[in-house]
Amino acid sequence: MSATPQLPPVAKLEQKTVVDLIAKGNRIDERGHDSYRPITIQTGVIEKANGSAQIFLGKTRVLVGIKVETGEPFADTPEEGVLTVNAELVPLAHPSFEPGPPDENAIELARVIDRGIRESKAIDLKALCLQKGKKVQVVYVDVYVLDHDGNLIDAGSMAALAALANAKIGKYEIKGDEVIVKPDRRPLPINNYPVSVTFGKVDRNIIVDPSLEEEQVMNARLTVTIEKSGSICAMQKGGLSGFTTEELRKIVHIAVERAAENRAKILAAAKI
Amino acid sequence: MSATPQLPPVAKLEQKTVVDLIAKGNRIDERGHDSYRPITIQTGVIEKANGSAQIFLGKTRVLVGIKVETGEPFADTPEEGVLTVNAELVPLAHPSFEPGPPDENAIELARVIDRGIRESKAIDLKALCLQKGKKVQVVYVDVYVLDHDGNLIDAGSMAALAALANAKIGKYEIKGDEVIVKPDRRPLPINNYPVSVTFGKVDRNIIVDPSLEEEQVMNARLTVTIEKSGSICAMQKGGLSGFTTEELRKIVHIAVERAAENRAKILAAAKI
Amino acid sequence: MSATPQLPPVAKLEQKTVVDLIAKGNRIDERGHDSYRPITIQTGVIEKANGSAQIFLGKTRVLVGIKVETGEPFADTPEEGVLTVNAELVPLAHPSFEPGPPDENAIELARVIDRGIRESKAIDLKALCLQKGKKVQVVYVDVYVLDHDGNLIDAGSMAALAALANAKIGKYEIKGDEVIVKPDRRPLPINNYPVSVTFGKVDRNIIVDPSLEEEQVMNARLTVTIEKSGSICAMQKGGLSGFTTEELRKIVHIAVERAAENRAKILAAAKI
Amino acid sequence: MQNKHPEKLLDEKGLRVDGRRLDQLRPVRLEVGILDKANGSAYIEQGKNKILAAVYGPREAHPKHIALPDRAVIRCRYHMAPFSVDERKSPAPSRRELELSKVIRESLEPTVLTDLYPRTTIDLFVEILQSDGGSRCAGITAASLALADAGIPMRELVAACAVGKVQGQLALDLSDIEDKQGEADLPVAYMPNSNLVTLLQMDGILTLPEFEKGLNMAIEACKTLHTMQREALKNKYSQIREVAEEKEEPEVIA
Amino acid sequence: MQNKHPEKLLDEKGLRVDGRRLDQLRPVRLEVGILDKANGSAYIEQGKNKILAAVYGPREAHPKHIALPDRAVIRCRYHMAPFSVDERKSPAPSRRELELSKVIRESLEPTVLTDLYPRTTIDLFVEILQSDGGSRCAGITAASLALADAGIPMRELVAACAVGKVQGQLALDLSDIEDKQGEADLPVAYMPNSNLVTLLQMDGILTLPEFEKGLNMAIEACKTLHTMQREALKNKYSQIREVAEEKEEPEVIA
Amino acid sequence: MQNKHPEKLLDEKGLRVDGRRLDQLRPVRLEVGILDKANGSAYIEQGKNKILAAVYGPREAHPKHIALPDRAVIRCRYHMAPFSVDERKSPAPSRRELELSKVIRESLEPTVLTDLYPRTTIDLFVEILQSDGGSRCAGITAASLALADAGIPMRELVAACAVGKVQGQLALDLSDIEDKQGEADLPVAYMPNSNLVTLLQMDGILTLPEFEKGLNMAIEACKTLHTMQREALKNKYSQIREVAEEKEEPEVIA
Repeated sequence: MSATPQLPPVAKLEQKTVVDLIAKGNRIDERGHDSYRPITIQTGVIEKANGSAQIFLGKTRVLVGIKVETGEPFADTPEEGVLTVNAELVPLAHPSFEPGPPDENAIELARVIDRGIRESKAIDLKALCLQKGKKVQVVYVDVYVLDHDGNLIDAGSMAALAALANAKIGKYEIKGDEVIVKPDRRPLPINNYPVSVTFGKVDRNIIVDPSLEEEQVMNARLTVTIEKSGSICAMQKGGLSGFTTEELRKIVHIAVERAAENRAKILAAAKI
Repeated sequence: MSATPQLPPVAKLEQKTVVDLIAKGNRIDERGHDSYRPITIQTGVIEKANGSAQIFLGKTRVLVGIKVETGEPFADTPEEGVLTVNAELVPLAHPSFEPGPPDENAIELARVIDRGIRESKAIDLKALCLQKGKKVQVVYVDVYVLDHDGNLIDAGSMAALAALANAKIGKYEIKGDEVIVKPDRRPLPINNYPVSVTFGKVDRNIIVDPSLEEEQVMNARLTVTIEKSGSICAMQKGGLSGFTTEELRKIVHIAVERAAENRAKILAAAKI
Repeated sequence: MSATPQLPPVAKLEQKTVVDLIAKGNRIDERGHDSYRPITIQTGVIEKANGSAQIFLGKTRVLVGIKVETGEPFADTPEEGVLTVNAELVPLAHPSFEPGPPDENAIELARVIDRGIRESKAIDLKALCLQKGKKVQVVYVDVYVLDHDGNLIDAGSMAALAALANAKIGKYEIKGDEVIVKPDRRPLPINNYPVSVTFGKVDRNIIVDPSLEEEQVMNARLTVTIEKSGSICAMQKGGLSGFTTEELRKIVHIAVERAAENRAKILAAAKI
Repeated sequence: MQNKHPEKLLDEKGLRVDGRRLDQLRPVRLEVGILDKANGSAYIEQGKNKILAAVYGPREAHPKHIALPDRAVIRCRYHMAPFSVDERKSPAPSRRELELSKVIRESLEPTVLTDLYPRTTIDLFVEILQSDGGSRCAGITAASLALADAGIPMRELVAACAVGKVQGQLALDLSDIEDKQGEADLPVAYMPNSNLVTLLQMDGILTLPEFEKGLNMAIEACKTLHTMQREALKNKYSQIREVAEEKEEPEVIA
Repeated sequence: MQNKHPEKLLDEKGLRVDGRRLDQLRPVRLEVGILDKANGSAYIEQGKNKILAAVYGPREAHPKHIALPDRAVIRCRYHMAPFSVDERKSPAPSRRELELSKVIRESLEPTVLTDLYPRTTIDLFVEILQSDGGSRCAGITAASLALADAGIPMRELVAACAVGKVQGQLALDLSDIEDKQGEADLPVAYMPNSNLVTLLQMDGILTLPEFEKGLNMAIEACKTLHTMQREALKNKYSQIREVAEEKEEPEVIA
Repeated sequence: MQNKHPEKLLDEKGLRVDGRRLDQLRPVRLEVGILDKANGSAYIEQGKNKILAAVYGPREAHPKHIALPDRAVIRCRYHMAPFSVDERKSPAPSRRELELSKVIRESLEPTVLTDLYPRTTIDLFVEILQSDGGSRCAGITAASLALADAGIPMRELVAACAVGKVQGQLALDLSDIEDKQGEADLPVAYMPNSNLVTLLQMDGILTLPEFEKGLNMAIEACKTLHTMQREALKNKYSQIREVAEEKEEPEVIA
């Protein structure tokens, strides 16, 4: 069952400061409403993975590792590789994260990242078919949250994209029923670069890239994922309130701008 | 571990009324000891299922859906299809039902319904073999309790039988290793019509078809399932007391009568 | 998560008696520090198993059953049979044992027993290959703790060894893709006889084969498993303190002696 | 969104597989108060969707540590019956069901005056008996009615409907076959009096103008459904209807 | 009941595969008080069945919310060792084991004076070390002894035995091979002094006269087993035997 | 220990695959206090091992019944990231991870003054981001630093290192390839000031003289690592270093 979350007891005064600053057009870390925290992306940090990237979004830190293995296609897509996105809210990242199977927040995180990649056709899944209906390559995207200071969706999806762009896969040959893995390595075939932009609503103000302190006072959340040509490829609203239609119209335009800027940072980090 | 159940705190006075009425040969809903509540059965209510039926037994409401899929036979019955009965005590049916895997009550419900169908050979499982030892048809009987006002075993087994009688399955052809599904539809092959009759013991009185209020005051429960020729094909005692041998001799005779009446209602509903 | 165990509230006075006796070179059951409790081993007690043995180590009682079935090899050892050790702390053995999947104590018990058998190459796994990469024999060693009065590792590993030595397996022939089981029976091929010896540290004293009362006052535990030629094939330290290097040097020499004595008892029980 | 079977989803007249116009809802049937044991319940049929929603609560939180000191905890389960879809679904909750349980809860919480019932839970069960595309939206529409039927004070009813894209055209309330072959899906839940979108998800590709147009189509449909919801309640509780009509903003039910 | 191997289960003299008459029990061995840590325990061999039963309690309920204010909660686990059957069984509880845990508990609860120990639990573990047909009944016979051995006040001991049908004939106490090829199985638990049947299940096909005859056969066997149970207790606790003989109805032990 | 690929792990000069001598550690990098939210944290690279350790606590025990009246409960989780090994590992804990969580906890508990914080928990998380042989030992070395970084009073730091056997020779700090093809693995955790071995496991075959020699090699390596640990702390907290140097036995940090 999905239940109303129990928020940590944040001092009322501290909350008020966060809210008041936003009402004045300012923010607790002195950003503008439409600005991201500093972004640092490192790629290739896990040599044993096919691809990897670590992002620092302010103090939020997410590591993504890509593993590509041989498996079976889904029955309804016999000529396509398989994409699997999994997210772990690793307990060392926040005192409220507990060991165990992914909870609804981890599942939502994984599914929103998955949706951006899948709907924009970022990975050329057809190029990952080895033997129609029998053997395909399976791309595992493991999103590993190491330090949680807010906006895990954007941090996770940017790191996932950088890791995918960083990934190298083997060359395969099919001989009879066996798959021969050749030592050559080629880049994972990437066709699109979806970038998510997440908004928070604090009272009647809309802010971009909410930090954890801001998440604890915001009424609602909206993620808009923009693919390379500027169209929307995924959206997800969260939180205990909603957005007016005017707010939504404003949000999607800001999303297109911020996505373009962040996409450039990711591509630079992945040397593309 | 199976544990003594925690009964809901029913007002003592209310309990006493239920018990006293039964002691006087009456019941809280004015039925006789040997009478069922009104029974309404609708079939074909879920078009996407191979077969379906919904029963209203008084205020108890159970929906059964049948799905028939291709699968593997059990190793010890390579020439028979597979029957799988599952019961869900859906949380919307009663305040005490909680989400999660089936508890012992749901498992007992499913297994008693299963036993009646299996032991009376109601489904011709041999007719569901597609390829000996390799491919057979698997019949899933999903018993979905939507409103719980007592006697789920009888409501579930009657709805299951009506749904099985309502079920249509595809025609299959085996070509080499592949199963070809043909668009024609034929009825699921049914050979027998087992009907369960459940009794409650309240003090020293035996009643048929206990309602939820009666279940909460009864000492013991006995289900007797009767197949079409009037033999017993399944029994299950429940509850914290027992039955005397005299009571048992009386019960099985009543069961044969009530089963015949209810079987006629089910066949009428399934238009057989 | 592994958590500091909650020890049962043993009367302080009782604990003090146990500790004081050990400090004086004595023990609560009048053994010497280096002595085992009486050992009784029965083999062949479960006729339906391929092999079985029950051990009484003082009041500790462990039953081990061996089942040998056909299965698939691991990808990295295509020409070897598979060994699987599982331990159950059966709830009837101690008031603190609860039903459910194996906890960390059961897992440690199984893994330490497994390590002794595996590292000493006690079972000739290559002789259990039926068809390279496809079909091998799988040896299940199920360690069933029935009465827990301390030192489950030694009781379990001795019973496991006796049960393996007692085991008979079928003769198999491969015809095409099918495995034909022949009625002849041959012993499971055993090459080595690893015997574990477990030590407890109570204050600064080292004792062998701690009973449950002693386990509740000891600071640390060390198991040393010795194979037939007198080398160490497995070790496992447990408990909330540690051992000095001098203590470790002394322990391994005692282990070699006690292992030889206990090995003789096991072989006699298994009639080898 | 997969696009493997490029069947014709629109005919020459611009009509859809089931004969609807692009901006037309499927037939909707709403019933309120149809379960005996639940504190509130509702049933919806929308196309071939058949969905039951039930509410238990406000009731004492169990276990106690989940309670909140200043408001009711809302718990929600979206669950599909094994026989509700083409291939039998395991009754164990899938990741999709867990996500939908969360977004459905978050689409309904804005409507409930939860601060009136501190330390309690309000449990909401949405059971998909048959699924035909758009089941999360139809589930929200029914669940909102079940909350009202349970007498839980609400700001207003919330209704939900999806807009999709088929053959490059925006189309309202996709059926299962349109959903599987369509190019986008935009489910929206809306509170008309408050002008608040409380569910918003998107799959597929939409340009910004398409998004704005699609959002408007969805909101218009939500308004239509909102009227139907009030009608269904009216049929059940005529006196409650009168109270609701007097105070329009906010529309407090119960 | 499967009937795939129509081997001969009865010979020309009407004797069974193991030489028994139709109304004859398998050899039974009972031992009481054989575990060190349990509060009460018993061991039964019946044919090749080898079964341990143990009781812990009455003890403080843990977690507390499972306690009942006016009686002890009885908890029961029927569990098969992985090596107890022909093909290794996973130690995780199967649906069959969960059902049998329930019916075994319900067969024993009528005998226990649970109202003497409110707010406690009495935990009952039945471990099938080797299974040979009729393990639920043999488990009940042993478990009742374990309860007595734990000193838990009881109305009387309960014994259990199954009757089956082989080659059209009713036969007592089916072994594994008879059970698998037989045509019906009717396990019964019985309290002789109270004349109460506390376990009753049935698989297969029985006419009404067959049921009545089978029930009588099972009850006679339960009476025989009941005598054996009391003998086993007597061997363990001679003084308890004397108390038990004085008061016959109800027979309170401990 | 499998020995299927008898590749040459030692060259003619007695040097190893990565050019090390038999008694040489891999390059080690230690960092302290690198996570924002954890109360204490540390990072270790040892060969290609990349491991994060974090500490939360002492904090109120939750659920309460796990608390101990006279000391803090230490809880520990050793966990491997799915991408940390050659073949993707499921994130669900394996039996190996459950065992290692236990032995790592038991290697660290002797160092912590748990009686200062009754009724609390100290939670320790060891995340293997990349595994290269010897990850349990490197994890202990990092976890001990994380405890110190959290300001938890300790007797002294504990360091850990394994010794293995390759081609019949004892070798320090096996890498992944040496571990998989080696003949023995002897992981040791050691508190130098107390002369206490707090982790000791063994796989493979070692004669008694080999064990004694191997134990000494491991302990010498632990002493070297202990110096590196103190250096890493010094870089982070220069004032704490000075306090620690004054009192040598026991070495209380924080």
